[in-house]
Amino acid sequence: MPEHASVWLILVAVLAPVTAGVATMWLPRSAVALRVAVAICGPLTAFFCILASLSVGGLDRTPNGEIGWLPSLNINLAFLTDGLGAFFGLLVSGIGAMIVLYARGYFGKEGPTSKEDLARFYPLLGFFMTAMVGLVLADYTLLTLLFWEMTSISSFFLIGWDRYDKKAVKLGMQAFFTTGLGGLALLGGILLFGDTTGVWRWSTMLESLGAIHWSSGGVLWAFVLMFIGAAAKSAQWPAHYWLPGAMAAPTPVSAFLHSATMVKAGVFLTGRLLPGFMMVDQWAAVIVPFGAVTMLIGGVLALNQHDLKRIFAYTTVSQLGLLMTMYGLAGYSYKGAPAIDFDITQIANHAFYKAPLFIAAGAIGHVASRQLPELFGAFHKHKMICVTMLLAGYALAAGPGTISFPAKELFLYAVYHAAEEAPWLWLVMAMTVATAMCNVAIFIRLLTTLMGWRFGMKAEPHGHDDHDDHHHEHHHEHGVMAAMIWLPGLLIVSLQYVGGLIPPVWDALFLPFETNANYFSMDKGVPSLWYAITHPSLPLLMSFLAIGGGVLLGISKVARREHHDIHDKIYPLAYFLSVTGGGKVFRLVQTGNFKHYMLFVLGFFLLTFGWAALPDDAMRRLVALSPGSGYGVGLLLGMITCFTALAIPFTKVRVIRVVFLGACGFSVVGIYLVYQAPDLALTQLMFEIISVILFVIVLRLLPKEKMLKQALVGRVGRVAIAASVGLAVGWMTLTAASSDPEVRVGETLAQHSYGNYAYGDDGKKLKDAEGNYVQGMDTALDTARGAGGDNIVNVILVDFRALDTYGEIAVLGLAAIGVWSLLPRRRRGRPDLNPGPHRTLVSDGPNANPHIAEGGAA
Amino acid sequence: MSSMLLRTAMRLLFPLTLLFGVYMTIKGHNEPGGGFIGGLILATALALYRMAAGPGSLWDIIPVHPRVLVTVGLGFATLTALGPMLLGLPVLTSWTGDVPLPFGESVHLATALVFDLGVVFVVIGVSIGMITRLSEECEDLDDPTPLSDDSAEADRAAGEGGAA
Amino acid sequence: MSMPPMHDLIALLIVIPLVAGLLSLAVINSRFWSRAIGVSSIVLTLGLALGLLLQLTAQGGAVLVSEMGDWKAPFGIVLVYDSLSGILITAAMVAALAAYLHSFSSLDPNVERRYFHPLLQFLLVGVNLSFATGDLFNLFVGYEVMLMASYALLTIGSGKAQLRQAYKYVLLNVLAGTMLLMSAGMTYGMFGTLNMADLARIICEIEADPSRQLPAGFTALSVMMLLVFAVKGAFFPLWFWLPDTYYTLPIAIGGLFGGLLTKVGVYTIVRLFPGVFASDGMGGSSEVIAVVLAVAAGITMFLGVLGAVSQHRVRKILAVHVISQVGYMAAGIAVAVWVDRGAVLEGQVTGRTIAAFAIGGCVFHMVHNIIVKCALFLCCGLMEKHAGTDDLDKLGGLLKRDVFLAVLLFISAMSLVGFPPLSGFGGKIVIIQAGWSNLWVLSIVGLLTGALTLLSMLKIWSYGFWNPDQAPVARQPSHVKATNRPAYLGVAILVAVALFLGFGSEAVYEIAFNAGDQIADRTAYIQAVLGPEGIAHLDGPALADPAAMTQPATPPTTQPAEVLP
Amino acid sequence: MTLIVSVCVAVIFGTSIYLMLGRELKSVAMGVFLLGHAANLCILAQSGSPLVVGDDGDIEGIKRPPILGQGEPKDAPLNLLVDPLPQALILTAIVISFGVMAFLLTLLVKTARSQGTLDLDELAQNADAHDGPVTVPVQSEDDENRTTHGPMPDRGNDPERGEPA
Repeated sequence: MPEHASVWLILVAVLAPVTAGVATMWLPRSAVALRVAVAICGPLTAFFCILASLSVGGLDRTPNGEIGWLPSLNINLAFLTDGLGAFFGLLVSGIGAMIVLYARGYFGKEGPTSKEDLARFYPLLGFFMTAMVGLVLADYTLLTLLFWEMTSISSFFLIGWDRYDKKAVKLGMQAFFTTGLGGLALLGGILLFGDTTGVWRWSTMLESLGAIHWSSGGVLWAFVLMFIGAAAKSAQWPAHYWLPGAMAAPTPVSAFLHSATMVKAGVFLTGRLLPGFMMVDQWAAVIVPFGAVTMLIGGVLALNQHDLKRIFAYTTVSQLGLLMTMYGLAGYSYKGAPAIDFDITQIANHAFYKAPLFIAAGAIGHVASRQLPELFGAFHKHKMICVTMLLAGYALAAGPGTISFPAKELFLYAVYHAAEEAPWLWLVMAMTVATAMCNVAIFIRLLTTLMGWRFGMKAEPHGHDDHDDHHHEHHHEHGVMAAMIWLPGLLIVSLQYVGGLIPPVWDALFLPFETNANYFSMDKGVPSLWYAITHPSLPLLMSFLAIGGGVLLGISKVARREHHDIHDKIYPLAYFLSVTGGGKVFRLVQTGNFKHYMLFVLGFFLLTFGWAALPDDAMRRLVALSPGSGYGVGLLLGMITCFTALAIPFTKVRVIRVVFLGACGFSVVGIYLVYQAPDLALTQLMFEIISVILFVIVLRLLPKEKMLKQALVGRVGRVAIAASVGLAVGWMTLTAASSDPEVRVGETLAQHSYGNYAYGDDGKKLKDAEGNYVQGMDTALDTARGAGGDNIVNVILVDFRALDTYGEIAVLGLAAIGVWSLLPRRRRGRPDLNPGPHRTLVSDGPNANPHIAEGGAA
Repeated sequence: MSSMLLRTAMRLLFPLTLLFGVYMTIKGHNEPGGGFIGGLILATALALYRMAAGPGSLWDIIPVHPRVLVTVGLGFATLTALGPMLLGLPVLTSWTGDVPLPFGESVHLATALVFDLGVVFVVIGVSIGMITRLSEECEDLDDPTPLSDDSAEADRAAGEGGAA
Repeated sequence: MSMPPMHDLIALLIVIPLVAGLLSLAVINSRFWSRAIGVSSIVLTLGLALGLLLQLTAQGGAVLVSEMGDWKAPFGIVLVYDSLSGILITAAMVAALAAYLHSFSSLDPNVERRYFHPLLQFLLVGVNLSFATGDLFNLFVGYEVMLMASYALLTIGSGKAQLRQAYKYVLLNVLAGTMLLMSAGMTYGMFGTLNMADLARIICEIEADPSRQLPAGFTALSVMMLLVFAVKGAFFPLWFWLPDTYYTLPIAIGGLFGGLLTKVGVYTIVRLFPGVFASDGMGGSSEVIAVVLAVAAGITMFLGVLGAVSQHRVRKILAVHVISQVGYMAAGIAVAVWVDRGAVLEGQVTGRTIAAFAIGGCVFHMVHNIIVKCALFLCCGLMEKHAGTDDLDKLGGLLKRDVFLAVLLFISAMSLVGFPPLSGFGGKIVIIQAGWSNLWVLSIVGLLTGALTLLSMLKIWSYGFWNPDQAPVARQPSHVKATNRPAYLGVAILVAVALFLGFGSEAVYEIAFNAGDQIADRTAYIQAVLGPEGIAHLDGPALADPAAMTQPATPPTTQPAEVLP
Repeated sequence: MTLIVSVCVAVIFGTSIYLMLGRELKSVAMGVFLLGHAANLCILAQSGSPLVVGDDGDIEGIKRPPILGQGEPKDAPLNLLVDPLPQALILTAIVISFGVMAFLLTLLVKTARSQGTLDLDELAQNADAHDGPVTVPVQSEDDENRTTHGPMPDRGNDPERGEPA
């Protein structure tokens, strides 16, 4: 059956990259070409598997088969190859293949380090590609999350590529923590969504759009949480700081994860949510502001950088903001349809010029420098690299002739249309134009610097060079392999111009994937270059305004020196707060002083006990005086007990203390006698004796205590707490003891202690004619068996509840072992008589008297 | 403390106390008494004996490390626990019955007595072990000869406990 | 000589380690024999526990009961082995095995010969008894066995660092133990029984019958109980004994403690509270208990993880982390107590109640934590072997020294953080999802806690493994790997189990949810212990019909007890 | 009688708490010792009053001990026995608390020996001195130096480092 075939196909597509990547680990270090060959199999397999499954199942919104994995967690292996997913899958695997080649050129051939790097790089890359392909194709919401977190992990490892470089490590942590936080928000959102609607699959969501109550609070908050996740991943303001930081990673990674694919995961998720969640009223209100601000901030900051990678990182941020805004606009409608069109084209457009930009940046950093001011006139030395960079830069500037131009047009149209519904979007329009100007300006600066045209200004000494790719020696290869460092970029960027100059090709390639076909894309494809000219409109004016302004800005002196991004302080501050501040808070509780601990515990007890007991009026209506409280002996013994107990704290002489302790014990023995418990009395008596002996011995071993006068307040507090706790416990005892249960287990035990007999109503045993006791079968134990003893307590100990006694003697033995282990026999004489650890575990030592060898002497 | 008086007193009382302890243990199943009480009486007697006769004197009576007593006692208990299992009964199932004595009499016995015996051993071993160990520490205080302080060795031993 | 029925083998879970302890006391002078006995006892117990667990799971979550001394409940003591006890005992034994193996290479002989082997076995006796017993007072005894052994292990070797802190642990636990003793006694005074099933029966009957009322002071009693187990489980604000002591222990013992001991407290709360000591009946206590638990859970989670992040020694990070993880479990229980026990979970195909769902997640999280926490401690031990310290300032470059260890630690750390699909994920999402509908604050706190957990784990990883090697620290010669094979084996076992918990969690979840169902609705447990008629006169369809007597949940304990000739 | 015992429980428990709140471990230990008595009495009270009280509230006698004497007294009605179960529980409790007590005392000896004091505050200060709080300065892009310790003792002779002292 094709469905099931295709789910396996997709599974292969997902697993192929990591498999190939891991496979390279077993290749010999020297086999570089082979390594590349094996590694590239992964993305290619993925690419073609996805194509194949499309040819089988087509671009349908219904999942194709399912492989059970963790049903009780709502995680199964099912994949959704609709336009969005399939497009992303192809994008990732396609560019992935290019990156594999580029990495070969980037890390080079010679030198142990480069081989080392290549060997390390491909497995991680494969892991990431698997994660990414899975993320975009997963159908189960939680499966998406699973791959989502996998991408975070792989990006963490790739950013921390230069291990042993503290800064890179720190930046890796920053990125991981930020995206991880987002991931947790996403998790919360998914769970909340599933919990409120019962939807655990994207396909289910798409099918039951009408059924779901989109305006319910649960859905709203689920959406907010998920958007937080998406925003953190896609570097939306104010969480965008991690993306420029992520440039610590080697350039192939920046080109792949941090421009083309992973950072788009958030955009992708928004696209996934779009069909349903745009019915949430707050959709646009939540997304558009963040998107627009991000767009503008990214553009402006990009203008203020010198390091090429940082420049492009900030333009990425800006572009991501634009994409988010684009999806946000779908919350508004124009002519009855959501104001969104050609989202796939927008995404593809960005990928197709941003990856080449990074590739070129890495390449130029390889052979020359990555600081723009240092590259003055570099064009004449490194032609191909600069050509690649400039072609891509032109697309960045959305110049006519690239697909980027109509894309920007379409975006402006969308804003323009939506603005009719929500006038405040004119602001967004203005921000867009400003951003576009920044982009153009950046291109102009690239152009002028690389070509070496100076308009009355000279190259400045560049700031600190951070993360130059200097550790790679500038070895110059020749032949095709040398081209690997720019060729992939050129290939990718060429798509820009194909799309820009021959729109039908572009439509043929990408129109099928368009998930939001609303205006143009309904019938005709992307607007050609002429469309704009022939249909003059405000957006057109805007774009020309942007281009013109951008050129001026580019050649002007404005914002030419490097500025730091204030947001870089966010993570360190958060870290500081959680680590230091958190530690302070924690240490407020965990003071290390036992007295405080006691206070906490007792306070908790009093609080909860009071809360539980005081409202319990049944507890307050206690039998005022249980019968027989006037019993003389009892009263006397009770008074003695209380007196001796109370006396203990007030005696200063330790011996007398012990005496009182003993006296208290003996009076307790008396109480036992009143309660008709001879065994108890005897046992307690003996234990009293032994304990007192122990006390006397130990007191000799302890240092003399210094009489510490405690402050009056302290004393009063102590007394108050002690009194209230004692009161609580006593009260509790009385309550429990006076609630007389109808049936007590003890009675049955008494009955069966010797044998089981029938009892008359008078409670006496029944006798038959011969005067033998009648055996009763009618008791709870329904057996005539007895334990054959008259001393019920003893019988309980050794038979009915023998397990207690068993454990009890175990405790006793343990106590002794503990004492022996804690207090090993110290040996007379010089330590070097020590037999040493390896002779015996417990050595009795060279002691004259063998029996003082109590446990484990050293 | 170990005066002449105490020593003579002990010489007289000691056997009696031992007998009393044993008696208490045996009759425990039917009358006040039992393993704990019996064991404690014996332990107290032995402790007092040590106080009277001085360090090392106990070795003449119990020539084993108290550890052994504890092990044996728990072993007895374990036997009574596991015995029934061999017969397919739940753990700790006891058996009671009348055992005929040679003189035609018969005495009522229960396997629980074995359990009690184990209790006695444990109690004696524990009490004696602790008391002797601690009182030795006291005697070390009086003894002038230097001790190899164990704390250094202990810290090395617990080294990784401390590894910071 | 006949083979006892399967359900009577439960007792062996306690007797085997005890016998092993005695044997190793007997051969105390031979390290080889002590270790041999120890390993074989743990392996035997593990095998038995696992076998019984699979058996009862095959019967759809049966409840196995063994009547000690052949005296019927509630008159004698019963050992109960159901999904809850079973899965926990099994996990505990795995952790014990790993830690014990680790001790072979990490424990100093001077410490080892101070009765380490017997003490460890007795500790397991206590733990298993506490997990398996069905009697309240016997639970106290089990606790005491466990605690006594843990006191001795806590001070074993009596290093200065240990002795500086040990007294706090001992005193707080003694206080809690005494309170447990009293509350057990008072429970007898109130209900005339000590058997947990009997107790549950009585309380359920009162709950089912609006005319009857729970005895006066019931709420106060349950609060006292909660205090006791919260101390043992290290909830806020009763956790103090834990962070001060665990980092001082020899690492193998630290791993065992960190994995096991707190879970015993949590287990007891799960066993005793939902529906029993947190009852909805007249004069019931569920409101109070729910609020206390919820507040405690939230603060425990968050404050615990704050403490962990702020620490600067690996041992301390891990030790404090134990607390914040306990918070998750507490959250699960809080949800289960908070919601109406009948409420069914939205958006789940299975018609499982929220309470059962939350408890299931809690149980899963417990199992995960026993394994992973132990693994992390043991990894820390190996890091110390390499670096000679666990101070993050002095660590570094371990990735270069030992890739295998790095992999082990990273997997364990990410499992703790709960990255899907590793083991921490399963428990976390269930608890959070169960929380959303009613205690959403806890869910939020849980998510934040997850983030900070990630941060603390990243601290260990980055500073320990990635940062450049800190020169000044004296390094052991790097044949650590060769000399510590047992330690690596132990950690590897744990990590393998953790991976299984992650990727194969379906199998574990079946058991965990069985446990959840049986806690949320105690009928099966009660009938298994007291016999089918035990709860017959408690109305309700599931109970009234005689079919309930023959359902698999009642093991063949109702056969007439044979008397010896 | 129940009331009397409850009062005793209250007093003993309160006293022991008072002692445990003291600032010397020795007094805390005494508190623990008393704690055991309180617990035992509390359980004892649960076996109901040992007194046989007539309808008019005056005491007619005392219940019989839980021992079925041989022969004749076997006929005695069981409901006149005091409940034996709590007594058994207490017996177990006594033994256990004895064990705990003995260990605690030994621990005290050991602690005093290795720490040189039993004063809670001094002990806490010791602990702080040896692994003191950690202070972490803000990290920003610029400064490379990571977390630094606050006041720390000389690591060299710190027993916690594991060197033989």
